[in-house]
Amino acid sequence: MSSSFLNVQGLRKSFGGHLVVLDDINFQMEAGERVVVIGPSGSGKSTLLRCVMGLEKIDHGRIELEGVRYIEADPKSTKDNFVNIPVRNKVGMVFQHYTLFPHLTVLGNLILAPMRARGESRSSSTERAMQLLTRLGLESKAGAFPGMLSGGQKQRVAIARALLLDPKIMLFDEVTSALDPELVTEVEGLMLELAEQKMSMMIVTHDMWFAKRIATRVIFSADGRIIEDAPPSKMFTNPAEPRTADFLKKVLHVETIS
Amino acid sequence: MSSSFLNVQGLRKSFGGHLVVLDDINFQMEAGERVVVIGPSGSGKSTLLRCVMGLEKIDHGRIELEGVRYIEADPKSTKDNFVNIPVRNKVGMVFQHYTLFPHLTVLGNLILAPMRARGESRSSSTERAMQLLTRLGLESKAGAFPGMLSGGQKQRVAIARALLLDPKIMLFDEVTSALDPELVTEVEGLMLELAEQKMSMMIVTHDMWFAKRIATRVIFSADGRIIEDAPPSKMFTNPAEPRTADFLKKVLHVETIS
Amino acid sequence: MDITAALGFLWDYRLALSVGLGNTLHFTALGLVFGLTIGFVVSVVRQAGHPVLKVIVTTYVEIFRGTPVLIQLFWFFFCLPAILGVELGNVFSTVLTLSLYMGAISSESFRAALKAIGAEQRDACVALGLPARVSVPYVILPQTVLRAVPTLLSNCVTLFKESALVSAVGMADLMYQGQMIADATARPIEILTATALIYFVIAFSVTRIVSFYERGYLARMRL
Amino acid sequence: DGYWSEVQKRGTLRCASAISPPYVMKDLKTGEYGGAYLDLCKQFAEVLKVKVEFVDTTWDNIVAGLQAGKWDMSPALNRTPARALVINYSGIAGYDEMNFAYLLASEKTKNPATDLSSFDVAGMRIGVMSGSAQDHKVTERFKKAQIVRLPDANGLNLALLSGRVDVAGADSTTNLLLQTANSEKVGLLEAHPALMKQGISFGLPPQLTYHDIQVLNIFLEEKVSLGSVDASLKHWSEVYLAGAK
Amino acid sequence: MGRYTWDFSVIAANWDPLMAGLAVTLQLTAICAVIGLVGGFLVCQMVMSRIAPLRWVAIGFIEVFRCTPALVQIIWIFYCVPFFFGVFYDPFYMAILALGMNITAFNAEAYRAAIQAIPSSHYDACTALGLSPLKKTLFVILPQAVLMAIPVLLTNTIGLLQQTSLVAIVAIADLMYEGKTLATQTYRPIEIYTTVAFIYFALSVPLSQVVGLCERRLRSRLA
Ligand SMILES: Nc1ncnc2c1ncn2[C@@H]1O[C@H](COP(=O)(O)OP(=O)(O)OP(=O)(O)O)[C@@H](O)[C@H]1O
Ligand SMILES: Nc1ncnc2c1ncn2[C@@H]1O[C@H](COP(=O)(O)OP(=O)(O)OP(=O)(O)O)[C@@H](O)[C@H]1O
Ligand SMILES: [Mg+2]
Ligand SMILES: [Mg+2]
Repeated sequence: MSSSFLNVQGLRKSFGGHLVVLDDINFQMEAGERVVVIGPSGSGKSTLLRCVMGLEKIDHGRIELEGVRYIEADPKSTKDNFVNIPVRNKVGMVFQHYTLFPHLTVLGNLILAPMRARGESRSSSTERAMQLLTRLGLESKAGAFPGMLSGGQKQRVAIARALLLDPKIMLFDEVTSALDPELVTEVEGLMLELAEQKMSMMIVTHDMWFAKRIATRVIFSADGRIIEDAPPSKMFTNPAEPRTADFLKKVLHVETIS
Repeated sequence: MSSSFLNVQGLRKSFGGHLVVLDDINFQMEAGERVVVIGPSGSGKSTLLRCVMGLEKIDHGRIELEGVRYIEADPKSTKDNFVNIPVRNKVGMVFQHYTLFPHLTVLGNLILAPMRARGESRSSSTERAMQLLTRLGLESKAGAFPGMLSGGQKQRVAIARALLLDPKIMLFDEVTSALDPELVTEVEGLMLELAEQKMSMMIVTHDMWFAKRIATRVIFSADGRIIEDAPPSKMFTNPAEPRTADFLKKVLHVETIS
Repeated sequence: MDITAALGFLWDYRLALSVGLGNTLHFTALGLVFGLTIGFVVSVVRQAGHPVLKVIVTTYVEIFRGTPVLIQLFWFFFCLPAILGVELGNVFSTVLTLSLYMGAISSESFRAALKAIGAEQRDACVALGLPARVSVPYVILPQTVLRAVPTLLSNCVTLFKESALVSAVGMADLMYQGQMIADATARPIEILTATALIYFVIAFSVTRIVSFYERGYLARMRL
Repeated sequence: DGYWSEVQKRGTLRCASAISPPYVMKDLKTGEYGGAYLDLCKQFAEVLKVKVEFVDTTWDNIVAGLQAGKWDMSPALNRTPARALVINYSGIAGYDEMNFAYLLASEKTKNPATDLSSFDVAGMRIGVMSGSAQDHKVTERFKKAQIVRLPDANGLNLALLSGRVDVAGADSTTNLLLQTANSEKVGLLEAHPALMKQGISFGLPPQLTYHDIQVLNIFLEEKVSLGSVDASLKHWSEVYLAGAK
Repeated sequence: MGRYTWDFSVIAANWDPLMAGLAVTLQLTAICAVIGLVGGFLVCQMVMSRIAPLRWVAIGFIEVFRCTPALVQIIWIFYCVPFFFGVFYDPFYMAILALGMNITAFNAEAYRAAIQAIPSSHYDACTALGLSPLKKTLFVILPQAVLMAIPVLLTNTIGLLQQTSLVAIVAIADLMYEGKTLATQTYRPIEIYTTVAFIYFALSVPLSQVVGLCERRLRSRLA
């Protein structure tokens, strides 16, 4: 068990003590896997990712990365979990609403963490950042403020910002759902590129076509539990659970994805 | 020509004099047709619908409903078109962001226009409104304020509000794109119901599956022009124009819709 | 009214008026510096301080927002020194009152700005592994200040205007000088109008700067 | 160590300045302070070998300022027992009587009676300097008239000229100066029997010792007996009238 | 500390004049609040009018009253109006005039902000529903504007309660003036100023609680 790459054990999370959003989640993932989480609105998908990132105080359970426990519920403290910060820093996350810092330029956003948190020199971090921007075709935007970018560009910069910290695993929470339909492709394209490089990922998305293309494994969650966990070929064509089938039908307007 | 149900002739619309958004649009539609307009963001789809509704001052052209010209560019006036208000009032429109009036209840929203603009009595308009709400399964929400409704409920009330004025044609501008995926179905369901009742409609949507299901005709617009105009079976499987194919590929992630 | 005569009359009293304006600006400037500092500290304490401290600073803010500045001035002039049994200079009492008042109103502006920096930004800081020693000075503080600037500037205008009240405790600010000249010469129209104009020109320019900043700078950053 | 040695340590003698010509005046064009009592402040500062500092204030703050330690002396303060309960006084440097100034043109104040009965009617507005000795006396005497308290002598004068008040009850000298400057507009009424005759002296902080007060008294004694206070009053009255022309 | 011995018997002895002053303060506040609510809306309509001169007058009015100290406005009106027109109206009316115009200017801005906050899509929706411009203003724009402006209007009104204290300087017998008078007559400024401050505070705090409540309820309803 603890030899898994990512290992979530007995995770329980409630808001205000009574609204239980995640209820005894047990979940393992190997390096290089790309797990897409689907499920109805409010089913706790975002909360699951946020717990893995260490953004939420959990009620119960523990999370390990590469066999090292880095988050564990601390029943004594009402405010914080036990957190192993160096390990948590190996997890990267990108959010639905481009959370670029609006007062910094694109380059400033990219080099902030390497310089200020990792102690990398300005010249070396700038060099790495510019290389990455060039790969993404965004080198001309290095000096622009986020407010001047399109939504797709913002999300690609946000992904680049996370990548510059060399994460072991990336979490994506509906990174395209606030984008205009044509801008979606450029962001999804970048994620597919990362997939080719065998980046481990957990992805929440409502775009089932994309899910099918990128996932090595799909999880359907509802009411705070994992209802079904299957490879995409199985999940989208022949789901085992009636609730999964029901949900897919609603979201797709078609019976199955061929 | 002028025997068409809706007839848009030589429509030209620019913003600030130089940004030409619609450029010499000629377009006819028969009663009972359901025209879906697709195209890239910024291609002028919303603007076209807004012109037909009479919300924009047009530079050139005219629009007729059932053979009666109701909007015509007035080169002398810089602020207004010529508008035949009684005819324009036969056009109904629903917008992307639920434009229910937040200070009125659901019922108040529904009866506002019949009472204040059409001079119908309170009792008769209330009766019609309640009948419609009952049909939509929303009768329990009559006294609720819009802030207490879900997004899908809001959009259904907005559609009901327009229907209560007995429009000849309904315009829908991306009415589901701000909704959570599961709520989309209830609104699209209502529109399909209207389709069965042979309501004439112009629909802007990014949901190609829905477009395919509801349309009797699909228009692809780009750069302020109508590039392709075809039945859905042709448009989605075998578009004539390379630009259309290109756009559909981007939006669908698959080559064609089967 | 003869304009040249009026201007000549005003010219005779230019010294008195400029001394008054100098004092007004002096009091306002000191009130701003101390008030903004107090305001920022108070807003941080209210956001994340010890519960007892929170009660204290909240009471302080409520008192200074809930009573007229005039009574605050009288109180700090004539009550506090007697209660404490120490000498407090007039300028000290004035600046103390204005600072505490400014602190109370600007703490609200800072608080709103801190709130407006959504939880999303804080989450992003965690996701990037930024410790507090990095996220506070490089992410939270600059955004708070940028966002708070418009309301803080209008608070500055408010303080500048409220500072006219110090004339009531005999501080020789612009208002006091204007009133003195009006009283002594029995020609209130010229002098009070001129006084009002001086206040107007300064306050109006600052409000223009505020809207320029909001429209230009803030809009560009889409803060 | 007495109070004055503390003043000497500080190096400045702080004197309250609330305008009341010809006792306390300020030339607004130049910012120079003047007036008969401020001259005395300057001379006393010379005795102590310190600089003099005039602190602008208004009449209603003049006692509170002494209580709060805002200044070392309040010049030209009428002596009343009520005040003497809370602050100290120097010896008498002059006498103060009050009279009433009114607008000649006003119907309300035509042919006023010297016993003040025609002023003490409902609807009459009697202006006084807020917190002054005249304020206290007028408040005692007038029961029907409305009393309007203005912050200083100039404000009171302006209130009378602008019609804000019908009658101004003030120090006789101040009113005389007002009347002289506006002889065609303003009339004066002396009350019989007199409403008050009070000594004027320096108000001093409550914590002064007998010895401290003696220092100032001995200084004043000489100035008064040599007639230099009277000469100074005459001089400043002329200055005031010249300015009002 | 503690050198001073408090003696609140002076408050009991002078309770009546204090209450008489409070009555004047409340009257002034109530009358000017009504003037401000109605006048503010009218001036706001003028600002948004199509007729340019009306607009200019209204904007000028607002800017003058927003950019000069209220004290200057009051003193200007008290001293200059009689000199211009040769009449002195009852000082109470002059005070109402000065304070009323001040709050009118601030409320006009509150209304304007509220109207501008109504999304343009609501105007489109009215056209799509066939509502005439008059019906649109009456049934859609006005009610929303008033609802949305309520918190700011209430805040302005609390500010007005505190502003009324300024009339003490021109000798209107309000709470502040009575306090000042008593302080100089009884030589117990500490007890009196503290009590007066407390009365203002006790009036403001419940009012600001009401504002907070209103704001929360409106926000949840208009969400
Ligand atoms: N900070 C919070 N406080 C209280 N309840 C919360 C909070 N965050 C989330 N919730 C609740 O937890 C539940 C799960 O929320 P979550 O955002 O994880 O759902 P989701 O699956 O991501 O939904 P969506 O698809 O709409 O993003 C919801 O009922 C939500 O209302
Ligand atoms: N009020 C306006 N003023 C200036 N330009 C405008 C205005 N409204 C729209 N435009 C511009 O007109 C063009 C067409 O806009 P329109 O909203 O019609 O596009 P659309 O096809 O509906 O796009 P989307 O799919 O994003 O809704 C865009 O370039 C837009 O920026
Ligand atoms: Mg979510
Ligand atoms: Mg659109």
